[in-house]
Amino acid sequence: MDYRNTLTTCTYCGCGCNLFLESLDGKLTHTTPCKTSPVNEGKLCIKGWNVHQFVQSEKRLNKPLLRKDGKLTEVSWDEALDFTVSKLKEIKEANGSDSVGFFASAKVTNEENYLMQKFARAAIGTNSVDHCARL
Amino acid sequence: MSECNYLYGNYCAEKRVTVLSQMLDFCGIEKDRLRARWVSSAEAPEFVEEINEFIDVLKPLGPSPLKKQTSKDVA
Amino acid sequence: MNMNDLILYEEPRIGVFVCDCGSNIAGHLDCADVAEYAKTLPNVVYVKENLYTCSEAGIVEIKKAIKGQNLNRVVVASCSPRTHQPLFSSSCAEAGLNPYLFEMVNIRDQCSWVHMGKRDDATQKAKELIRMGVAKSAGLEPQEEIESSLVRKVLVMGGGIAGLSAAQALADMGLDIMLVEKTSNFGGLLQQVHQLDTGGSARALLSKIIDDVQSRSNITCYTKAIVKETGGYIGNFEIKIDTQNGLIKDKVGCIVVATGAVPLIPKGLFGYDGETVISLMELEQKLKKDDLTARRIVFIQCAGARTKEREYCSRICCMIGVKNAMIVKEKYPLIDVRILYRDMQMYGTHKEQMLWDARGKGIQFDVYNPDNPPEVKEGKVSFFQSITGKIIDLDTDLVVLSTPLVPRSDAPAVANMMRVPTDQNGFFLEAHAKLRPLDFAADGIFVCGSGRYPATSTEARTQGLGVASRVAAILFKDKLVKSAIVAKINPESCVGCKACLTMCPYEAITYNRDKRICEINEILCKGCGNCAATCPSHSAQLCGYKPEQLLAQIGAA
Amino acid sequence: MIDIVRQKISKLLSDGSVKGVVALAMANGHVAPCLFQKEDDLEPLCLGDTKKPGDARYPLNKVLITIARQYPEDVFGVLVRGCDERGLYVLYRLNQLEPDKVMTIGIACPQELAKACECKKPYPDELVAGEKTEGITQQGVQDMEDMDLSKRFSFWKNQFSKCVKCYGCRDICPMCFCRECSLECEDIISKGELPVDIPVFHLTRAMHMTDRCIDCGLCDETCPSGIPLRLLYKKTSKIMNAEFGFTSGINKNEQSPLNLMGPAPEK
Repeated sequence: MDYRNTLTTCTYCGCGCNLFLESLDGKLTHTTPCKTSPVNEGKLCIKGWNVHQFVQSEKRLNKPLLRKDGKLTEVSWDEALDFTVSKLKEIKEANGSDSVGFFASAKVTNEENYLMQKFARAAIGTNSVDHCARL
Repeated sequence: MSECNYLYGNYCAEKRVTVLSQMLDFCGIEKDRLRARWVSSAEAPEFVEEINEFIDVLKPLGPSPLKKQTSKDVA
Repeated sequence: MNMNDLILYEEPRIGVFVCDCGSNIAGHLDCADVAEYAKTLPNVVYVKENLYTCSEAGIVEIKKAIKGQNLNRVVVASCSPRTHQPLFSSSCAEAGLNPYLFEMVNIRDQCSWVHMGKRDDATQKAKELIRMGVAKSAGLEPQEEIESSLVRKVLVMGGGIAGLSAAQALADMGLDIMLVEKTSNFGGLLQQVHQLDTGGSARALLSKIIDDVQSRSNITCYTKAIVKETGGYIGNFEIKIDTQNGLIKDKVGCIVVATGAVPLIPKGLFGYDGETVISLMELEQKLKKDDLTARRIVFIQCAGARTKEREYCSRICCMIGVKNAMIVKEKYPLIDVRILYRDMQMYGTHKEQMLWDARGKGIQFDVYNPDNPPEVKEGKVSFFQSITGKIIDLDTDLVVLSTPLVPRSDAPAVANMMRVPTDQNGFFLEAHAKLRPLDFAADGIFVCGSGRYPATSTEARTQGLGVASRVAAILFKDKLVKSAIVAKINPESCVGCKACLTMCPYEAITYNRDKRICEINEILCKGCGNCAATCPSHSAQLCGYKPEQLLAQIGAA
Repeated sequence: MIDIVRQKISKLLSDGSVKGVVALAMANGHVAPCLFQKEDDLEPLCLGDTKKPGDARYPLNKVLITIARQYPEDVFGVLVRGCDERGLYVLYRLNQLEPDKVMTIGIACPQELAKACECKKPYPDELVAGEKTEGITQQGVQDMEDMDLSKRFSFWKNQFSKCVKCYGCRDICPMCFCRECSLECEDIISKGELPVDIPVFHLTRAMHMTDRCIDCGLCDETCPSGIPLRLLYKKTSKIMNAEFGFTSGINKNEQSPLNLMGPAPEK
């Protein structure tokens, strides 16, 4: 019997609400807002209240998918990254740096987002960067 | 009251209506807008009388204060 | 996936049939205009106005349209669903459409009848009712009817004239009967009666029927026996009977309640003493024994009836009073007979005639006012005669009190055991006074005789025969087919809170310990929807009346 | 007080009468629900008091349901205040927990918390630690009733229109255990629209709370818009009491008048 509440930060937006992910025997069961957090003082929005759901969602992608013959097929990270690199290069060469845009996520850390924009500007050479973390 | 086709259905409904009408009142909605009466299918005149009486109660109250709400404010 | 489920994925194609009902509907609202309007409603692909939708021609129209127009929902706007829904939905079934995809709109009882003389308003309301019906029908789902087995055996409770008649008629049809009588003799109240209103002797009638019943090989008679327990459901009731030879357990398909009523003993009323002031039933005894010595008899009607304690009219006492008055007068023409009454309740042509005959025989009738009732003193009855405005004193040596029949003291226990209702007077309450007078709301249980309401022997006998035909209509089918309008509980979302369980008046819901959810016995379920109203997570839903269907209907209002 | 609670839990765990105890623990400056399973692990135990008494309360009954659904054969202890104990009684009635599988460690609330909650009974029947303080009369409901109708209407309309539909009131509520919720039934509540349907959304929930709300106040605390939900539910409780003589969670064998056939019971 392994019941625990793990304190973590909501990944949905930039507010940084603290919440507990409740788990029983390794499975997430509930989300509970942290009352002692100065950020959200025991409150959450609808997204925060349901973070435990997407983690375990059956619809969640665990492996990259690549469209082959019109069908999405599971592939290895190597294959997916190789494909992305070759395509990005191809597009950049054919249409220039500004033909590529980068869209980042609030579900990753600041550091990861920093890397993303760095990659966009330094490696590809575009300023077209946006994200969903502007709530 | 004891003549419900489903034995106790109307009693059960009555209890819920009792609570709901007072809750409406608490929220500032006239409780007279909600009414439960028991009229059998064989009592057409009673039914008509009941509805006419209800209309007489409703008319002075005017349209529901919530009705104007239909155009939703933008969040 | 079967054909039925496929319909759920099709666009609704709704056919609307507007019925004129001759002039019943068309006389008070504009059916043609209503039909035109129906054409404009969403998903409606076909509309037809009929003179009589329930006629042969009307039914053919529906069937033709289902096939020709490829309808997958049918709405009939006409009269009372109670009387005509079965006809229309079975017609849909005959044309190959699942009968549960039929919806009825009542534009007669709820529209033309209540808004007579307001043609425009009635037309407008009919349109609105149809709009609601159409909106609901779009969300209807096909249902499979529920089948179960039948035990071809009947329990008849009560060996009075009603129960005997029911048993006799059922035996004639070849069914097995268990006839249970609480006392040691069959015959019930009629054993105390001298002569029937139709002229014959009660004793002769009874002995003929009792002999016949006792001689039947397919009737098992139990006297001094009490039905202890009833369980199960239509077609498969489980019963326990406490008999002189011990407890008997058995299964029956239907139950007939013919437990009768008892005459009120008028203690404390009009100086009742059982000697010079007697009840009607005691007069019957006197007549039977032929020991009537009185020379001046006064009948007082409504003794203990239509009062504060007992508001109802017992209906048969006027006729019995007049009958006995006439018997007295015929046998002893010199006896002075007076009847003091409030209103004479002589229903039917035969009994109305009796009243005239009685007057012809010299029986005197006088009205009394309940606010100023007759007073019985020693050898005298005085009453206020409104026509003359005087107090009249009648010398008398026998006062007969016409008392009502009252429910048996054990009626509540029987009602409780069978889970059937009683009315405010304590008589058993039928499912519907006009449309289902011999049925209880609970399927497979029937009622006849004075347990339902005071009845004459002729009526009790007729009701007994009627009940037999109701039972036969069930037990002579190959299997029990039950309407699919029942509640279902979604096992996925049920949290087993048991709220529905305590709310089910038919005890159709049980708790499954292993799965920790509540489950419904569809045969017992009557589709009242109590569980659906109670369930906090709308896991319990009533087929054909799901929230989305009802809300679509309300939304269209 | 906490030492008595710790001793009690320790005893229950050491003599094997419970498999675990659901209570609160303090770790890294934060209070969280916790399942204590070993008698020598009780150091982080706390009662949910940080800046003010009871300001970090969590729906421990809800945690208990989660665990009990997975381990139906085991007996668990749970830390309860007056409201939590009432909640247990309601959950027994609604068949979500079995009374013989639950042992309570009851603590009384201090006067300050009782006042803030307008709690009618700020202590459990079975008290282990703390001193019983007197119940508080519910002035809030009375004040609202004393307002005139149109004032009440604008008050609630204003409150309800603040709702951001986070469903937090439901998610935190220890009395909400359904797998499917009527508030997510699209036929009743329109999906993805703000403001919510006034007053359908909040009244639907209030109606579901009529015979359940045990007045713990967690809904009020978790509402990001500060809607006085508790006041709404306090009113339902008041009606239930006035009409049917019913108070949810008042005793172990209670029956809700709404879940009984037939007319309302005699007052």
